[in-house]
Amino acid sequence: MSGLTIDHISHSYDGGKTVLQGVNYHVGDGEFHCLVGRSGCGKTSFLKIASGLMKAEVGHILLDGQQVLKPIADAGFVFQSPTLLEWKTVLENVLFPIELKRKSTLEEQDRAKALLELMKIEQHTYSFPLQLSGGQQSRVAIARALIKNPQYLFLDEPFAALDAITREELQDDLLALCAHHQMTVLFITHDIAEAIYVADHVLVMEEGKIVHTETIDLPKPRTLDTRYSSRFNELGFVLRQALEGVPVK
Amino acid sequence: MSGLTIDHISHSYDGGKTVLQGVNYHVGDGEFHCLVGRSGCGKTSFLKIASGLMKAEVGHILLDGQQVLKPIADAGFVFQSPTLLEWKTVLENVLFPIELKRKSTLEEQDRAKALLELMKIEQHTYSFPLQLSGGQQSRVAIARALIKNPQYLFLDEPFAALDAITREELQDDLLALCAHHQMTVLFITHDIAEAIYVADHVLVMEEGKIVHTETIDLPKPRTLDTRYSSRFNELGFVLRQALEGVPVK
Amino acid sequence: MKWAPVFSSFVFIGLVTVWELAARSMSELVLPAPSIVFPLLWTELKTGYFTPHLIQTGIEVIAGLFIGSLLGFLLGVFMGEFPWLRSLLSPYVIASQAVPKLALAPLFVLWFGFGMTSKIVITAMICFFPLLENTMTAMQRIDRDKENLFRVLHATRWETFIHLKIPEGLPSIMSGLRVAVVLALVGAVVGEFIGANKGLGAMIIASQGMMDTPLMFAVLILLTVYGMLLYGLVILIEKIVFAKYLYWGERK
Amino acid sequence: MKWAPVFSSFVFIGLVTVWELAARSMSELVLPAPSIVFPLLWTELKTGYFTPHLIQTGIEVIAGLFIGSLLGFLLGVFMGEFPWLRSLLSPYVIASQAVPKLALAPLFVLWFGFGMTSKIVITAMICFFPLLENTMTAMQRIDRDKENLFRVLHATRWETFIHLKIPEGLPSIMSGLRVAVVLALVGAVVGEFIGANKGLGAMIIASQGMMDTPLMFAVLILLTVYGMLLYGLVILIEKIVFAKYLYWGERK
Amino acid sequence: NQGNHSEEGSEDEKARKLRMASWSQPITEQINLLAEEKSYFKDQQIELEFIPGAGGGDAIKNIASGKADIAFTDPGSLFAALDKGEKLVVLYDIYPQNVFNIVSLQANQLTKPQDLKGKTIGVYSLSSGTRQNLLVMLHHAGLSEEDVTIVETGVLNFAPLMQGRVDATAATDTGLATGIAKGLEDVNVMEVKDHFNYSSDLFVVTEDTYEQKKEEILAFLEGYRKSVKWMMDQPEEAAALAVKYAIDGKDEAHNLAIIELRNASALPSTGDDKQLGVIDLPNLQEAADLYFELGLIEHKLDLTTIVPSEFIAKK
Ligand SMILES: Nc1ncnc2c1ncn2[C@@H]1O[C@H](COP(=O)(O)OP(=O)(O)OP(=O)(O)O)[C@@H](O)[C@H]1O
Ligand SMILES: Nc1ncnc2c1ncn2[C@@H]1O[C@H](COP(=O)(O)OP(=O)(O)OP(=O)(O)O)[C@@H](O)[C@H]1O
Ligand SMILES: Cc1ncc(C[n+]2csc(CCO)c2C)c(N)n1
Ligand SMILES: [Mg+2]
Ligand SMILES: [Mg+2]
Repeated sequence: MSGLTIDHISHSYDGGKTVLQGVNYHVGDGEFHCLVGRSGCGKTSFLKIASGLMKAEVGHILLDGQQVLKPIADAGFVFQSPTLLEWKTVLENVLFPIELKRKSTLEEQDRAKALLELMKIEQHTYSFPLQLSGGQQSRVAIARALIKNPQYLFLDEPFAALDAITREELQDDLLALCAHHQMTVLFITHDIAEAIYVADHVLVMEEGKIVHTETIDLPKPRTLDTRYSSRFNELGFVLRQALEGVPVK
Repeated sequence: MSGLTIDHISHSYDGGKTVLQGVNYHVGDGEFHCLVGRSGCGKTSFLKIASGLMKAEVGHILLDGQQVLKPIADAGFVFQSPTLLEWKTVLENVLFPIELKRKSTLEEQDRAKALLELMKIEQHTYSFPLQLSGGQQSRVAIARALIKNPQYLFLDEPFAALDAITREELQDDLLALCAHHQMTVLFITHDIAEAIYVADHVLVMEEGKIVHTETIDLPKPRTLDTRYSSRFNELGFVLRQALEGVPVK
Repeated sequence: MKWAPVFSSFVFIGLVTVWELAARSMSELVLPAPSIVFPLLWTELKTGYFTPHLIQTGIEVIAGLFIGSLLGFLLGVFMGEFPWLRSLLSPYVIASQAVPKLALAPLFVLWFGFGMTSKIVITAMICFFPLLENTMTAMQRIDRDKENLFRVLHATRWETFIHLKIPEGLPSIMSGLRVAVVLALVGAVVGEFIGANKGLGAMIIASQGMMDTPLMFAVLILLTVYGMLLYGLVILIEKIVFAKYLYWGERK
Repeated sequence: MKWAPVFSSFVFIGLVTVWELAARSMSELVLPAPSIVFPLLWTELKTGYFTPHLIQTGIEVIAGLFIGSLLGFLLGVFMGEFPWLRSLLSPYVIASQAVPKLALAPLFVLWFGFGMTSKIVITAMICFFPLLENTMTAMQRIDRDKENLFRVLHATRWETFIHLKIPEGLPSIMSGLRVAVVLALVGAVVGEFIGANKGLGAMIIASQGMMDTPLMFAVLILLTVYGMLLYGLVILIEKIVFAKYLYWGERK
Repeated sequence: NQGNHSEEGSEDEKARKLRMASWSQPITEQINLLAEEKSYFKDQQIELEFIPGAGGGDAIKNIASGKADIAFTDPGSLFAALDKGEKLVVLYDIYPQNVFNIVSLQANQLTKPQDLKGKTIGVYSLSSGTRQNLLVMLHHAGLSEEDVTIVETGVLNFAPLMQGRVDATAATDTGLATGIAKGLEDVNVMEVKDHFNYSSDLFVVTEDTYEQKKEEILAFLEGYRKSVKWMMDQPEEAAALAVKYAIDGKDEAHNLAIIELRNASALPSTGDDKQLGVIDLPNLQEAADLYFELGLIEHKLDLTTIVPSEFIAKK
């Protein structure tokens, strides 16, 4: 079976409270899945396990039928915090996934610069991370995740530190990129509108369980009109409903 | 003159590019001001300078007519990153502003617990920061900022890591608290709706300048109805307009 | 890893065997065999022959370590906090380290007498430096976000120090202390070389005079055990008292 | 602070004056006056009397430091990375430190001869420990977020080491190196105490035999200057080569 | 009744404190200084404090700094201190018989000093009496430092000899005895005293101390003489006491051997044991002149002003 299968995952940290409780899910190839849920419900834990970064206590992850035992190779990651290397410039940080293994080629350097331009931080190409604002740092992290043109993307609230407008611009850019490269994406966000705008499927998590899944039947490519369509509002309402009612942890 | 006066502030880091260019502003006592602007426009720098945390290269800050030379004393701060002390429990972190100077009283401990409840992280009272999710950490930081019941609040994207619903709940809680204690607030957000919902005044910053100020004439207290009022939408449109058009840095 | 201690014992036994074989082909004067050294060590421990010496050196080490590490820590703090103090004092600190203590023996005796004081001073002088360096480094390496938090809370220099710099610097400070405890031992022994009639250092000199190499090796083994105990103690303190400061990014 | 060097000079002059006064009331055998030591130092430097000794000790320090710090660094890396190796080796490491080198001198001479080798070995043995400890601590203290990044990038242990642990650990490693350079000096000198006819340590012994305390103090001053140079060199390397790794939360 | 005696003394006249700086730790060969229960010094109303050192230089430095009154030191250190202008007084020749020697394995066939030419010879350290006495020996064989290779071996100096790292090693009689007891065998020994017999150790004080504490010093010397006599008369008792008082006195039989060697070296060159400690000034002067000739000191010394006539052996 192709795609990413999350097979009956349960997890607790250090034998503490269970943070994931028997989660089953499937992410098909080339699909864009958004994970929403209240703060502390287990989204990050789910993403870490689904991507192979963390081992679940119970259950396992299959990628194209193969068990995932270490972080998926052909994947780009954005963690909840930017996690840049402070002693490298922005450009070096973006190129780092490549440079870790070998010298980068001129094309790759150009690609890195293009990504920085896409992320609108080309002015800071040679700055160091600590000279950047919070939102600028998170954009560098996104560029880094994309540098190797990965097949899979695991993004944990990548746009959380960005203003509404930049965020919307980047949503479009990301969608374009994903469509172009047929990427399979698992995307955590706390912005329902964002989830609906970018996703093919939205899953709602609550206290370590998936309580709702919603297929987003909005036409593609998404445009400004999408945001003002009534279906968009409807979906927003449905997802809010799914999210509400349960007290946040 | 009462209130906080930002008097012709200019700043650049290390003699680099100017990030604030002759900013003038006034925050009246008991007012709630929201600062919006694109990522990297200088919001955090403005907040740091306005609160006395950082010295501007040019210009000065006046609080009730007195020049501000160090961080304002009776103020609560939330930085863009949670900045918790990893070796203290959540409760200890919240009580820290008190414990730094003296032993906390039982009432204060109760107050800390009440704040944690308000922030919906009472389950994690005795956890350590690194055992919390991103959103939980930022809520601890908010509780810490409120523990001393400050007269002034400086909040840098306090709700950025929170899901839509928690965020809205906390907005109401914050507004109630501020109204009750007549706090003067400077609040950075990248969510226009949030800005309109909570603020008396919204200022829009662009490339280190205040390009627009908007008085929010929505009735108080704000309720769910506020969000669905047409004036709310109007204001949103105006602010979006003010924000757009200039390329992000 | 349950086999780790087993493996350790094998390595130990292997080393002792090599030592035994090497010693067989050699005069006892040069290298006494473990089969001579260990029984000697054991009997002399039982007869209490070593006891006063162990106590003497122990007291010197504890006292010297206490004074030295306190001094190293405090100087490290101040030199880390005040750059002018750093540039003022570091030549003298370096002098105190670069100069071999043995050469200064007569001066130590002059200033501190023949008794334990001069040994304690030497011990303190030898062990304070690693702690100073590591504390100094720890003082300077503080997360700026956290520093901002403390500024905002109007923390005094002292409060920042107690609540931020110490907790954040603990791993580094403790690694300085681990070096210091072992050096303290050397310090006490070298101090006793200068002219003492009690203590493990004095025993080494005496055993050399007697050409009693087995005795000397027994003393060296005692020193090693002492060192391991002190080192283990520091690790224990670290594990028990300071555990919560030794987080690394995330608790597992 | 422009007055800092002025103040420093005052302190220095003050100390020398105190020394001079103290020496006046004392036999030259015990404490020679600076007014005797410094001119002697100067003339002997000019006549080139010290030159071969300075070179000898210099070579030993450099070689010993190189070997010792490399060893300390490598052992620190491995012992930091592999807990079983740590528990396996630390007893021997502690033994190597707790045992005074002077006592082992005959064995060193036996194994490494009377030449420079034994001095270099002693130097290396003395200076490797602080580096080992600090490197070990640095290896273990890694931000878990960054570690996740490296895991996600399928970094090998080696790559993680080179690109994460080293850069992150540099401040700590460098403070170990600062201790090591100064200890290396002591190591070389102590090594020369045992069986050398060249080098500053041999000069100290010779000057003691001739009861030429002024000469001995001149040598001690040379040692201090050497120590300061080496220490300064490390700081220079740190400032120039490694500056970008010494960020603290935020660049000012 | 000895106990009685000392109690009396402390009542009459409070015991006078005297600090003696030794070149060594409290060792067997100095048992007469250590055995408190024999009270040779208490009987002289002297309360003796033994100050350990690491070499004859330490002993002199300790009196120079006023931390001790009397130094138990070797002529080399004495000459060096005089050479540096120190004002000292020599009182007593502790070991008029030279105790130094050159030891080699019989296999090396080194029987006379001339054989040492071109050889590698070990000494304790470059600042030690072993080196100085080796030079004296070489000088008497018409050799100099350039004709041999001198290496430092530390105190365990027979180890490199047995390992073949050196051809010969300079040592002392007690060192040799200890070495042999520890398994050194088949050795040739050349003794320095067969070529030039001069003092091995002396009691030395500073001029100031000599003036201020003359009484006590004379009392001390008197006590010391008596204690030496005791050590010569009762070597077994001394050997037994060394087990208790000396840091290296573990083995009583070996203690006896050491004590007997020291008793022999303590005999005056005149051979008259009534004259314990008298100084043979011409001999000492000759030694000083030789040290100068050997380059061990920079100035020619005149010892006549250094040794009060009352301590000089009358021919
Ligand atoms: N410590 C620093 N050193 C140098 N430049 C800095 C530093 N901090 C911020 N800057 C620069 O100043 C500008 C404004 O930064 P600031 O943090 O105020 O932005 P911001 O509006 O808060 O952005 P964001 O919404 O992304 O947090 C940015 O271009 C940034 O690169
Ligand atoms: N390292 C850890 N050790 C112990 N508990 C943890 C750890 N990380 C997370 N948790 C707990 O697991 C739960 C889920 O955390 P997780 O980070 O997955 O939440 P999240 O949905 O990503 O929240 P947020 O939106 O706030 O980031 C939380 O209750 C948190 O307290
Ligand atoms: C009987 C006797 N044996 C050995 C020595 C030792 N010694 C002789 S010279 C010297 C060095 C002086 O710095 C030392 C330590 C001694 N004095 N007397
Ligand atoms: Mg999360
Ligand atoms: Mg900001």
